[in-house]
Amino acid sequence: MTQIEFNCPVVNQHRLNDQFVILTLKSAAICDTAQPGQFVNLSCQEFLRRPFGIMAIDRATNEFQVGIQIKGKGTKQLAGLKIGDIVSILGPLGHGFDMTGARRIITVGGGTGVFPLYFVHQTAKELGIERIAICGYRSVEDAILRDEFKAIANRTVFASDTGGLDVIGHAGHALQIALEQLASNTIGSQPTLDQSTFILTCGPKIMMQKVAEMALANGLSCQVSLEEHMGCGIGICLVCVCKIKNHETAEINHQRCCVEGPVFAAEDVVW
Amino acid sequence: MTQIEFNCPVVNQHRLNDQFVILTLKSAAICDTAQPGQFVNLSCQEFLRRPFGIMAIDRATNEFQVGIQIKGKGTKQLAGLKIGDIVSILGPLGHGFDMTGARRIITVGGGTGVFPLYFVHQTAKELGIERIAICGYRSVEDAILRDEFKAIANRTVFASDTGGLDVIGHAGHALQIALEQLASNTIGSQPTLDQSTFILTCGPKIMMQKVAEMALANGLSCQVSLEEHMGCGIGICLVCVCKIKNHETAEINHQRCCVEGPVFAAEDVVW
Amino acid sequence: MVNTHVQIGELTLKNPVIAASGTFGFGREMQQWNNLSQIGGISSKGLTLNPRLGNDPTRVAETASGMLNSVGLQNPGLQAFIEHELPFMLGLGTTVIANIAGHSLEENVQMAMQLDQTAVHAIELNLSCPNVNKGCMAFGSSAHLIQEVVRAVRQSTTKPLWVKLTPNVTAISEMALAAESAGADAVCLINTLLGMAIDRRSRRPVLRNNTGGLSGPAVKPVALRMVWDVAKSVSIPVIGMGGIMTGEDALEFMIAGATAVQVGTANLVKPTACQDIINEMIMIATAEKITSFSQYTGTLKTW
Amino acid sequence: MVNTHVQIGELTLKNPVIAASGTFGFGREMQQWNNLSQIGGISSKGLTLNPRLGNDPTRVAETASGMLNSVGLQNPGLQAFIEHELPFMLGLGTTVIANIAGHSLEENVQMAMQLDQTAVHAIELNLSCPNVNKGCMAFGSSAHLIQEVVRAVRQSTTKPLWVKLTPNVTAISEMALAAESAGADAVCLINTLLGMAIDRRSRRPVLRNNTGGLSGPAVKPVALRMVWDVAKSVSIPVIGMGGIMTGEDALEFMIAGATAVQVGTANLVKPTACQDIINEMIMIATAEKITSFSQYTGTLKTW
Ligand SMILES: Cc1cc2nc3c(=O)[nH]c(=O)nc-3n(C[C@H](O)[C@H](O)[C@H](O)COP(=O)(O)OP(=O)(O)OC[C@H]3O[C@@H](n4cnc5c(N)ncnc54)[C@H](O)[C@@H]3O)c2cc1C
Ligand SMILES: Cc1cc2nc3c(=O)[nH]c(=O)nc-3n(C[C@H](O)[C@H](O)[C@H](O)COP(=O)(O)OP(=O)(O)OC[C@H]3O[C@@H](n4cnc5c(N)ncnc54)[C@H](O)[C@@H]3O)c2cc1C
Ligand SMILES: Cc1cc2nc3c(=O)[nH]c(=O)nc-3n(C[C@H](O)[C@H](O)[C@H](O)COP(=O)(O)O)c2cc1C
Ligand SMILES: Cc1cc2nc3c(=O)[nH]c(=O)nc-3n(C[C@H](O)[C@H](O)[C@H](O)COP(=O)(O)O)c2cc1C
Ligand code: FES
Ligand code: FES
Repeated sequence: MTQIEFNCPVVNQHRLNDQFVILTLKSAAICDTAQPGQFVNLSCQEFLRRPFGIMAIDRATNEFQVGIQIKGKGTKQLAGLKIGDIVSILGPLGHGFDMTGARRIITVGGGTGVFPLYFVHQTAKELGIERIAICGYRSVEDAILRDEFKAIANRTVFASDTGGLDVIGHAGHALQIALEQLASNTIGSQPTLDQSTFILTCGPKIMMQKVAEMALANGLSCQVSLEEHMGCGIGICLVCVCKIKNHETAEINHQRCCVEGPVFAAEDVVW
Repeated sequence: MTQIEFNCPVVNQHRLNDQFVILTLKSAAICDTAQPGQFVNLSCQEFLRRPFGIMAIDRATNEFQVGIQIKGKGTKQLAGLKIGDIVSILGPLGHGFDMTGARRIITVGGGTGVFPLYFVHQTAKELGIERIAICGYRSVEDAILRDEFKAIANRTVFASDTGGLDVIGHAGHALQIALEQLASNTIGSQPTLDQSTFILTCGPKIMMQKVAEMALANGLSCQVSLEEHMGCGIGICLVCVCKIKNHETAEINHQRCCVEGPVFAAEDVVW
Repeated sequence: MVNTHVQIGELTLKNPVIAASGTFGFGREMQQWNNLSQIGGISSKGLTLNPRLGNDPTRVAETASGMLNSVGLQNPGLQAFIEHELPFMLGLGTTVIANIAGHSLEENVQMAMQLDQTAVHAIELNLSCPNVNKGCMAFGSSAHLIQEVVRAVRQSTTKPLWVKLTPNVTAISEMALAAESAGADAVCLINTLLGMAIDRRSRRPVLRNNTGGLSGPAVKPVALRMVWDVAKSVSIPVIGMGGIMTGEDALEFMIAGATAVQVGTANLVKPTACQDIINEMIMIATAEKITSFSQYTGTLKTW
Repeated sequence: MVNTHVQIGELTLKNPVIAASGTFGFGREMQQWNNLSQIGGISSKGLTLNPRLGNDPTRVAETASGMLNSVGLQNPGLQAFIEHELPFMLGLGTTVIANIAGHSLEENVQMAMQLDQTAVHAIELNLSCPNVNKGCMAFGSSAHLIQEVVRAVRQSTTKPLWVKLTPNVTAISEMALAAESAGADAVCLINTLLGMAIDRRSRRPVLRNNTGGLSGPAVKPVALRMVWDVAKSVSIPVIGMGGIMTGEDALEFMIAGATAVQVGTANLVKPTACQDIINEMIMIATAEKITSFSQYTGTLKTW
């Protein structure tokens, strides 16, 4: 019996712009065990908790961060938290990204999907894995965390639907270009584009599906972080299911986004 | 069409002890028209508003006060408000005390009933009416607003169920003694105990009933401030009714505590 | 400019937001907060032939995101309504609906006949009050009884006749069909859900009447489902209510199939609710480039 | 020391707080948050004879003080339950209840017969799931069908048989009486209220199944009223639920007439809810100098 509900103090609230806020919270227990791709379930004044991917952890200070996009009532309340406020949190929850055997990762993030991918880079850096970050945004105004990714990744590509960044178009488009360059060995330190290059993606479903197809077409391992509306976040209510294929039996199952996910192997996902 | 919902800032929060808090709020509109015995309906995080008698107003600063006893969720939230917080308020509401023709008032308050009676003294002082304040408490610890009443009333009597104040027993008991003294002309500046002495009471029902009986037995005019659970506070939902007798027709009617009340003539109340 | 008008049978409402019975008095107190000529209509407090004191207090209990009430149809009686309240209401410049809640078929018929002689715009036959012993919800729980009483009332007046249904039934669409087949011009739903609150310390029901009617946002999901269900079943207009607090809520009811909505409990906590809701609906419709509110009705795309 | 035990027919529960079906999995995930040997019982996720995928997502919609779910009985099937989950559950040191929700009388009978051969402590016959097309709530809305299916299941097992009722009916006490007369050892209520949530922008139901079951504090007043109503009517124990979040809530249900309670949605937002509720109940009972929880049952003093 391990108690994993925590009352965490807000130690910082940083507003990136009118849509995005980064909360810094303190919890040794969460920092101790969190893996990239895992999430926390935060209480607000609404009835249900709200799930957010862990964006970064700092084991020295026992602080961790979540990036929040203001969507409805709950995110508005959370974005309005002030330093010193206490938040009830369950976490770390779920099944994160697996980087075992990776020599290079390419993260492909879209929208709020870039937040949890930052934690992937933090961890990959510690593990000495080469890191390419591809981030897609709707516009330059939405293009959050660019400095942070530039500082942590070996290489970054920022795409914007409306131009003004490295690539015009969506993140999948940017991935295509990056893969071509990698294949022709014009970028990256690793010689080849082989099974040791992992594609890790989080963002809009349609983007992740494109990314997954591209990765699989290139024979690369790909993991996707799915999003589903949740009740409990801890596996007991079965509302958060994703359609996942069992490749041995060819059966399609409903797996829980909050326990078996949110990260799944791309080839198992029934889009 | 007069708009009487106000978003009032909290300008002070003063905790008397673990049970009682005095909130000071700012609203010119409320201070302009409030009469003693009227109330305000405050929003909290619960579904319904919470009614509180107006305790004092300061026309110079446009600030008014309510005294709050912490009972359940709503009063706990309101007691926890901080300076600068904004509260949605409807008011002033209801029908207050009528002091027309009074040369002397005797207020008899019990528990939170002493709060709105303070406003009665404020007004009576402005009107040059002699003021006797009788306040009943459960214990010395509960004996709030004593300094305030001493400063504003011509004479005060504090009663405590458990002793330690002027009189042991309830406020009705204290009133009995005061009436005897007044009748024998040993206290008070007015010569006689006649119709121009008004008894104004607010507090537990059983206390008010005793006070009313005593007043009527002594041929004195008596007004009581009733309390009922409210929905709207503005007369539209009919949930807050009190049983009131029409002395002409001898009919018993349901009158709205929030509009026809909370102050009623004691002789009309069906206890 | 959005065309805000909606059509309930022969009656045109200037907009789809009606103040619900029992939560707006007879409009008098609400003048302070609203320009009443700008709301779609007002349904009177539930009326009986003779004056009624209603139930003893306590008559209200707060619940999670809602409230229970056990008013029990306190009202001055039909005659006093017609003499003292109706003329005032008719002067407000909005549609006036008389909500009647007789304890018997005969009482409802008699009231309808008397109202037929007045200038009231519509009659809302309340077969759904949970707070009285006789009539009302007892009628409203049986398709057969609904048919009987609606047919009788239908024959006693040429006024538009709306029938207000209780949610405390197994199949509300059957009740709506019964009302329709007996000649109702519209059905209104939902009235309150029968509920109870208990004071743990005293081991007493909070309400002196033991039970009461639940309203407010807590019931909205049930109300929406019933409005959708009924709107699929009947071809007369549906007037939807239950927990509407915002313009968004109101539009959800219209999308589910309501031609108009009623706003009840919201008035209690926010006296400007009706006007605020209309304004928000206009804002949304404008943003969505909708030219007429009626375009929302029944546009739910189910899966 | 409060005696926390309560008696449901022949079965003694170590305390009256049971984890409600569908909100506790098969207990596995909840070990992290609770000492499961200290809760009164666990009702399994609703079981069918064959594995079921349940409905497509989105399966949850938040509502005011509550939520809608449309899981649709996703479960591994009875055989897998008996092989893989039941042994685990029986090892937890708490009372284990198998919640069965067959789509036909025959399926329920067959499941009861198979469970009869296991060490499960009780069967909860779910005649109230609103999220499947066949069986379940369709049975639960008719006293006649309830009687039929309960009688058949009763004859196929000697296990304690609890019947779980739907609130989506006109007269729930008639349903309870039907279950009692057919041999139920207890009735459990309420299951969820049928509701709907709409996304105004897309004009789509939030739930892929269009409708779902409403649970949480929003429904508590309705649940309390029904528990009170049923407890007055039947002489078998009533197991009450619907919106219980605190020990106070649980005691209100017992005062209304429940012998035990179930805690559902609360587990989702507070995984320690069951234990917290038991602890709070013990605190209150101690303060009130109550020596046995069972002394609360049915002590409501109505007006
Ligand atoms: C595993 C996971 C990780 C996530 N990580 C992040 C993150 O790092 N940063 C971020 O900004 N957002 C993240 N989200 C999405 C975030 O949870 C929702 O935006 C948020 O719950 C919306 O709440 P609201 O009250 O503002 O919106 P409302 O629309 O008012 O919420 C109503 C209900 O729907 C649910 N809901 C609404 N949108 C979503 C959604 N996209 N996914 C799941 N539930 C939803 C809410 O939780 C709530 O129960 C994540 C979601 C999941 C499932
Ligand atoms: C006209 C009037 C004037 C009042 N003036 C004061 C005052 O000056 N100071 C003060 O401390 N209290 C006053 N009260 C009582 C105060 O309104 C209640 O104590 C308060 O509403 C309790 O809210 P709660 O959420 O803490 O309690 P809860 O018990 O959780 O409230 C639940 C519900 O019951 C209602 N309720 C509970 N107790 C009362 C009560 N005694 N009267 C009316 N409704 C109640 C609440 O408003 C709420 O709707 C007054 C009441 C009325 C009617
Ligand atoms: C205090 C109160 C009194 C009510 N009185 C009546 C009534 O007299 N007649 C009636 O048909 N409905 C009455 N209702 C029901 C409302 O008109 C409405 O159907 C119900 O409250 C649901 O809508 P809401 O959630 O917006 O309040 C009353 C509701 C409340 C809260
Ligand atoms: C996500 C979810 C799944 C549920 N699944 C079942 C089920 O499989 N079988 C059943 O009998 N009840 C099921 N229920 C109903 C609950 O057991 C309970 O009757 C209902 O939610 C009311 O209690 P509550 O308000 O405490 O949740 C489910 C409820 C929820 C919220
Ligand atoms: S959210 Fe409850 S099982 Fe995933
Ligand atoms: S509280 Fe609504 S009429 Fe008095």
